Amino acid sequence: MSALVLLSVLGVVLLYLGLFSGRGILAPVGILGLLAALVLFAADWHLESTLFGGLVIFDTYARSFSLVLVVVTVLLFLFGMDYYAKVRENVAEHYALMVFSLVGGVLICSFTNLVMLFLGIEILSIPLYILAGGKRDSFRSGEAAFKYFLQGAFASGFLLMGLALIYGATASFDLAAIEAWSAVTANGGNMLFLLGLFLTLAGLAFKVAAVPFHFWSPDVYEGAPTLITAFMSTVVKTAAFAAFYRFIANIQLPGAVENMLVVMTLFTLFLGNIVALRQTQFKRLMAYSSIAHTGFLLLAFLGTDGRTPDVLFYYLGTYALATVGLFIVLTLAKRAALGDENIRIFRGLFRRDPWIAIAAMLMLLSLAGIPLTAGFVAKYRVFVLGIANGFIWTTLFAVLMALVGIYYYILVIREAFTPQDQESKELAVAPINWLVISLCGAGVVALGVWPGLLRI
Amino acid sequence: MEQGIITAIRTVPLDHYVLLSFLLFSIGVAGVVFRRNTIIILMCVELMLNSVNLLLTAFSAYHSDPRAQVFVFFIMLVAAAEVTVGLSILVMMKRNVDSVDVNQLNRLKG
Amino acid sequence: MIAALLLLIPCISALALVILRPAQARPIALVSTLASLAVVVFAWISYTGGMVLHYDLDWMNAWGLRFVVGYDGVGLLMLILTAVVFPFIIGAGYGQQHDRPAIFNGLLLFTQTFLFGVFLAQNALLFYIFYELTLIPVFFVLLYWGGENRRNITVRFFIYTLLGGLSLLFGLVYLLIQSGGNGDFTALQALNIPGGTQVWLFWILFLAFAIKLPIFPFHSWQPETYYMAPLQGTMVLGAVMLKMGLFGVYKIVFPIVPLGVEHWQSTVILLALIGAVYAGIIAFRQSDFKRLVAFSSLSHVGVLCAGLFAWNTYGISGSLYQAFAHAILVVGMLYLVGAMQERVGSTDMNAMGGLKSSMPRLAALFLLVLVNAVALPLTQSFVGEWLMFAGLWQVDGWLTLLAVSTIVLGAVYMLYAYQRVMLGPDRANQQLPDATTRDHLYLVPLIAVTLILGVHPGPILELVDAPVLQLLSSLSVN
Amino acid sequence: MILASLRRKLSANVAGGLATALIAGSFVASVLLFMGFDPTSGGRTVKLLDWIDVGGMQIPLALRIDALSLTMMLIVTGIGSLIHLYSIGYMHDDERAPTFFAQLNLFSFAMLMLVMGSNFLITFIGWEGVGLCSYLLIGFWYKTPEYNYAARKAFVMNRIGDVGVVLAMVLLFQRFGTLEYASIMDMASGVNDPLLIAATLFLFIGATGKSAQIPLFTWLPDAMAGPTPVSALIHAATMVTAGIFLTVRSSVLFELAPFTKDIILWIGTATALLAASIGLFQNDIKKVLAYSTVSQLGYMFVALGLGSYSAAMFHVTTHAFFKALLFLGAGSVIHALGGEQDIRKMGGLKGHIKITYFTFLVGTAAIAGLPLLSGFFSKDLILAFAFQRSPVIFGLLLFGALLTTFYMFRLLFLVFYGTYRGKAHPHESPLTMTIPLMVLAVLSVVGGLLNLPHLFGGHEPMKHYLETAAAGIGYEHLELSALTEIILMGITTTLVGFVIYVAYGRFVKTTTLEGEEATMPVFKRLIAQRWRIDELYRALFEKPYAWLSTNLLAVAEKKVMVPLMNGVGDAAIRVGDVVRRVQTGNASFHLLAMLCGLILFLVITLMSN
Amino acid sequence: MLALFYLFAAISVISALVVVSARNPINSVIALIVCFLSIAGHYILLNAQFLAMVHVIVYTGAIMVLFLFVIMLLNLNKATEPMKSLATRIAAVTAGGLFFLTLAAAIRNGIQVQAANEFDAGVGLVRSVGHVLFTEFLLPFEVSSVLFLSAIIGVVMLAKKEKHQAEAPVEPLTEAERARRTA
Repeated sequence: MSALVLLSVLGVVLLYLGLFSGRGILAPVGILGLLAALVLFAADWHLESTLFGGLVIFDTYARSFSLVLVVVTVLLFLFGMDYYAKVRENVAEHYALMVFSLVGGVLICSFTNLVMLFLGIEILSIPLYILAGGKRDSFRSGEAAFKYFLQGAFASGFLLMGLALIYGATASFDLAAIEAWSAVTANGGNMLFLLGLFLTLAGLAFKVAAVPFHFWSPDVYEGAPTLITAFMSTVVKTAAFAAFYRFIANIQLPGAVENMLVVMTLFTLFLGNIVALRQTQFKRLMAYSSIAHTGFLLLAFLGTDGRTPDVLFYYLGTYALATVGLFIVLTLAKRAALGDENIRIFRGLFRRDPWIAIAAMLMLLSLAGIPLTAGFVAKYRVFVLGIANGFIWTTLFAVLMALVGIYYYILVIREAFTPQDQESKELAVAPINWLVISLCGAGVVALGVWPGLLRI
Repeated sequence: MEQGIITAIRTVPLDHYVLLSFLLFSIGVAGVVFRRNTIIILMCVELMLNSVNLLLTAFSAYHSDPRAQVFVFFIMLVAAAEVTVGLSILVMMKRNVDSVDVNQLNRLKG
Repeated sequence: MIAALLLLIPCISALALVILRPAQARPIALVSTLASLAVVVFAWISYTGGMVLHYDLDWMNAWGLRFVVGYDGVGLLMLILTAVVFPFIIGAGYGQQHDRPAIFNGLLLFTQTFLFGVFLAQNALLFYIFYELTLIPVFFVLLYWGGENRRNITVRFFIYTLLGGLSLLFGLVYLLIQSGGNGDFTALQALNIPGGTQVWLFWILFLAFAIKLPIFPFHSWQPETYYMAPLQGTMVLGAVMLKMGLFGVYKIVFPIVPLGVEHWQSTVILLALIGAVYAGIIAFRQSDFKRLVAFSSLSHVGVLCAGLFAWNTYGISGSLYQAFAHAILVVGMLYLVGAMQERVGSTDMNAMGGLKSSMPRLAALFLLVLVNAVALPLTQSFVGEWLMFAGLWQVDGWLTLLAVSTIVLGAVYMLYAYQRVMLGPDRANQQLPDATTRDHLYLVPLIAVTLILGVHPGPILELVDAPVLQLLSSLSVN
Repeated sequence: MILASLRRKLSANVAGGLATALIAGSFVASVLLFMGFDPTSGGRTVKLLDWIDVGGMQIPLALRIDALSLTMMLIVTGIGSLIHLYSIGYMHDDERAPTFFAQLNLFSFAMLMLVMGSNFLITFIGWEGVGLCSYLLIGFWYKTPEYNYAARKAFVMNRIGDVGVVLAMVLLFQRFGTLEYASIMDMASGVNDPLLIAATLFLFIGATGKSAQIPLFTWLPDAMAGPTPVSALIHAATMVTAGIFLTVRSSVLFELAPFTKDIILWIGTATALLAASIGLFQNDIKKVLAYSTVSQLGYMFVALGLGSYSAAMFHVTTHAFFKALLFLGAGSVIHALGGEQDIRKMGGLKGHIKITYFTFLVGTAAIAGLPLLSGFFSKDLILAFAFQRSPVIFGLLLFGALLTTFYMFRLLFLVFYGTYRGKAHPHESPLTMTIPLMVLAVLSVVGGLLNLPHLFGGHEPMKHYLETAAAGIGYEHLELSALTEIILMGITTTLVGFVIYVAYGRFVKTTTLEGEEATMPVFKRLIAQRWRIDELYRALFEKPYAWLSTNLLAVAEKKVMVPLMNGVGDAAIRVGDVVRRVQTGNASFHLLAMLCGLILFLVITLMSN
Repeated sequence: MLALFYLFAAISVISALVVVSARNPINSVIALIVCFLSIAGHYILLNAQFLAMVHVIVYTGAIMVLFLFVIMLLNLNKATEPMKSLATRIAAVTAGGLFFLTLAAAIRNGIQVQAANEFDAGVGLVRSVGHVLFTEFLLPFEVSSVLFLSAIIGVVMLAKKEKHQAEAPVEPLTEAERARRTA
């Protein structure tokens, strides 16, 4: 809890620092603050406590996810040191907004009350609407911000309607009460509850970019500044999934809603992977692949299995690790290619900088789910859950789609390991970036070999 | 007096409120999809939120539970924040493309 | 100890090569493979039968993945095969010019590590992990050192192979759930899966191996990949990696879905043999030496697979034995391809012909390799083929007829190839060097292995005999 | 044993001598074995090592010494020694002579393996081995593409036969669980199983390949591309008799399958006649002999088909003598003329190369079946058996014999009589070549004694000897009266004499040379063109095969299989392209699409509730 | 009572339709204000007096004014908006209509809601609402400051024209917000 306060204060402190002193110390202060928050989270590890009259609970689940969120944010701040080195405007605001968004993320990892869920999501999202438009002079950035905002607000409307209907049926916002209510009421018998559940899930599905609520994701990923894209695809996604699962974990889902989830999983898997096949812009590719990963994660939701949170946690953590690293590599290559984002900018990466290329390869392989990387273990566990919960055909489809996924990741690897046609500029790798990339690259392998390191 | 209020509330069946709310919500939804002027789209979003507020208040009255009203209060808060951000994004957009037409925003695609 | 050594020797050497990039990469790699060979030979000598288990470490026990390694006779045979073939594969590099030899050899050694892993694994998921891992170094070998159009072909190969791999993973996960989360082969083999399930599960599991081998309708990646790959890459693919397919069928498909095998047996045999005949016919008119080897390998593999699926002692033993012969053969043939390419500058047979005049010794060596290819008696291949035919006959006479017809087809295209490469009138001003010491050092041991094991196949057959009998008897009990 | 020393030896110029010494040594060894062998013991099996031993299949690498294998060993090593000796002279100028001898020795090894094997699989080792050596030796002069083609053709046709043998072995193994001759023959006695018909038919297919019978005979004339000693050893005396040998070896099985025997009989007859007819108009000295070999092999198969195995073996032996003699003689002629093989360019050579002429004359007389020569006895025995079976077959065979006589004497007359029509200066061959000729001539004359029939005071020693080895030989009985036999011999002899006279008139007195093929009458041209069987085969098999090969690659592989594989991937990508269009980039369209999706899902949910 | 409900309902629905269909944004704003007022009427009908007040103040008084302000600022007060293509409009209206129909169809058999508590006339009063807000829902209340802070930063960041002008307003607003938060 104190961590939450610390984080809120941290954002304000960063804003002040932006006014008074140089930009140089922003990131270090931010990182220090985050690390302090990390310590605070870790300090009362395994200490369950319900706070504020049962609005939030920092149980192991919430704490683990919060920890991942903070760690990833630290990595992103490290990246930011280089990323913002040449930017003059609004750096402090960017950092502060990220921290605020993180607060929202932490809140939705730990909510036990629908009011908190709603507020947390808004706190998570509103800074992001702004951050997506962070490059004020860039048309693409503006478009991204607007699309994100518009669709986000639209989806919020559905989410709210859902929450209202659930309240109408159960007369409570408290998760435990709703669970209890759902346990004693006949499945799907209550139409208000069913509709409410449906609309709430739709609103949450929007946040995790599940089909058909994914439309914002490719455009926003592409238009937003790279650092923000990385933030969205890691911190935001992780938090949103944590909230999603927290919401449905103990509610007795009516069969109809479960069917809906299955169909959504299938759609998401299909669209994300298939459309990614033809992407040439790396960020867009990552957006669609992120949709695809949403599909795999949704698969883990189906059915009830005590292992789901662990799988979710591992999957999201390793996914975030690989994604952060890749976005940094993208930034480096993009700089060398004068702002181009096509995947061909990776061409000859192995010749230009073997170590970066190998790290990038490891991260891509991890996303693709090749053995001995974390991505494999993650996918494997998802498949186990899928089949164990009886969704054999859905899992088979997911396996097929995993193959499609491998294809587009492999295309990127292929570029990196093909000698370039013409001379392109050398990569200028700042030591801090090198460090983060290496950490991520080594991380996905280490977690792939010792999966036990990352668990709730 | 109390009895009067109860009668007043109970004479209007809850279904009516739910339906009215759905109707307003749907109109808002249709408007969001229907209009090109972003500022009107924003207004339609407000309409959606308000229909939710109405619904919550109705439930609150039927459940005699003030929490829903508190939630409405928070929704208003968020709506205000959202509108501010939305309008400022709109201003930025107007500055960039000199238009508030949603269809102008179509460069990111595929 | 043996398992650890087998996994560590190539792996450490590979890491050393990739990280340190010494100038003398090839000798180091060669020494490493020879050391592995020594370890395997030691294992062979000290093998007394049964299952030798080495390690049983906790990994992800909760998820069915345990680090259990060991080998039985068949596994040992595969280890021997890998260990014997790899020095040759590395050695073949002496004729080749490579960009970044250290990394190249390092990747080859990684492949060897993972191959050992595949043959050692006693846990289905561990098997799967190694099985997929072998692809990674090969992928880079193909992508970086491959020939024309390598970018597309490599990706196609990778994806196609993974299609099978993922299907296998799905099947294994399914089985794992059935066995209550224990992924060891012993546990999976003890499952009694209902016949109806086995019928579809068979293809889920077999698809990976069908593509890896490859058998008929799944083969289309193979010729182009073999052709495009660098010589040593083709050797790895053809000599060892394809054997993973056979091993997988033996280790996973047979014991776990016997009813499925029973149901699909004749289909698979038919497909395999159609492929064998199909490839054999195509090989006849191939004008490129390397492609010809690719198609001939395809043809041989068809028979191998058919023999395996004869599903009796003779068929399985013959197929496994022939797997060894085929590995030696592929390496030998490809080395010759390389030797020719070195001299003539291309693998196109139209550019060859009449070479015997200037290189009689190499022609003689070629002929000796070829003798194995057409499975003349007293070569390794003959023993294998004879056993497979004997096994196949017990299944179906007509299929045997189809299988046996490949020995005619083989003779046709092999001799035609020999003629086109070596025989015929002298070509003007071709003073090409005859077989060098290196060529002799390379080919003579290969030929010796072929002949010795052709005359005295006992040691290898002994290894195979007991496990196969055990497998078959356990099935008949069930 | 002796075989170890016969392993492939490579040496320098002394290779010839060494090789000859080796094979002569093995001949001596064979003779010693023969001496020390007690026919009544029925044979010995010597196990060298376990070969294949897996899951109930035990196939040892073992040799069997009995009457049959000893007979063959004597032929192989004896004639082999002579031919080796001959080759020293013949191959004197060739720079690859050591290779030649090595391959020749390897052949001898394989052939011995073939005849000595104690089970089918060992025989098969030799069976394939001789095929390989035959391939190597036919294509010995590898620079000529036609020779290579001939070599390949020989090997492939043999291989087609081998398929039969493999299938037969598989079948027999399946039925009897072993491949040992002795065990199978024991078990097979009295078994009546249609399986045996199949097995014997398969064996016979193998035999047709190796022994050049219809339909697999066309390789043998082409095989004359090899050096002449090779033709003599492999393609006349030894390898081609492997089919006969195998049949005799498994005579018990054949006795149980009368259907197969009938097939053999008819195919043998047809081959004998067909080949003999072709021999009439050939102009290449070696080709004439080759067709004559095919024809004679046909006779042997007739004998087998008639169940008279000893007659077949007898004919094998005598044929080995005189055909080797003829081939070596032909080689000597070719040698004398510096490589000329066209008989139209020879003539009048009897003055130039006397020894060759004389020995050749003996050979020709023997093959024509002039009385008291070896061929007379062996062929007559077969004719007698044929008569016993059916006069029709007898008639056909007699006609064949007459044809043989005609073309052999045509050959003799055209080569040695008349005037010399060539350019090169003929010279007699060296001693190493003439000594074998003389030895073989003697053998050709006296070879008949080996199995002298009762009629001439003998008691068929060879038959009785062989009976100890192959039980099937015991079944045969010639039950013709002495008078019939004498009449038959009389008829034969008279007709042969008449034919010789005709040939003499035609070729010595007037020296009629055949004109160009184009000027011949249709039927004659057809025969001169070997019934166009090669062309038929080419059109029926080779061309379609090449077409198939080309098109399988061009159409099936490149147009179907590969596109199929790529097509799946392309289809996925194309689907991706289509689906991708949903992401139009238009914000309100996205909202609409989202809404539609939501409604769709809502409907799904409500429907499934 | 029912009559009142229908009256307000009719007003809100009609004005909502006007919002959606009006060409001129100003008309939309006016219609929306009417709509909000009618909703406030519903609140009073539902005995939520405090909420009705807040609603009028926040929405009609602040948010709608903000809208008007922006419309005037950006000079959007003309019916300049080109309408979408007919197909899109039909699709949009159909989709909206369908959505309503599905929702309505879902509850066609009536809704089963059981009143959770005994009736309490004071539920909608400031005392009751405020009590819940500052005890049970204190955290969200506090946390919403973060939300506002973000929104404010956003407004400043996005809407400011020039860097020099922009920096000034950041400070006081932030201060004000912090003051609110600590309160």
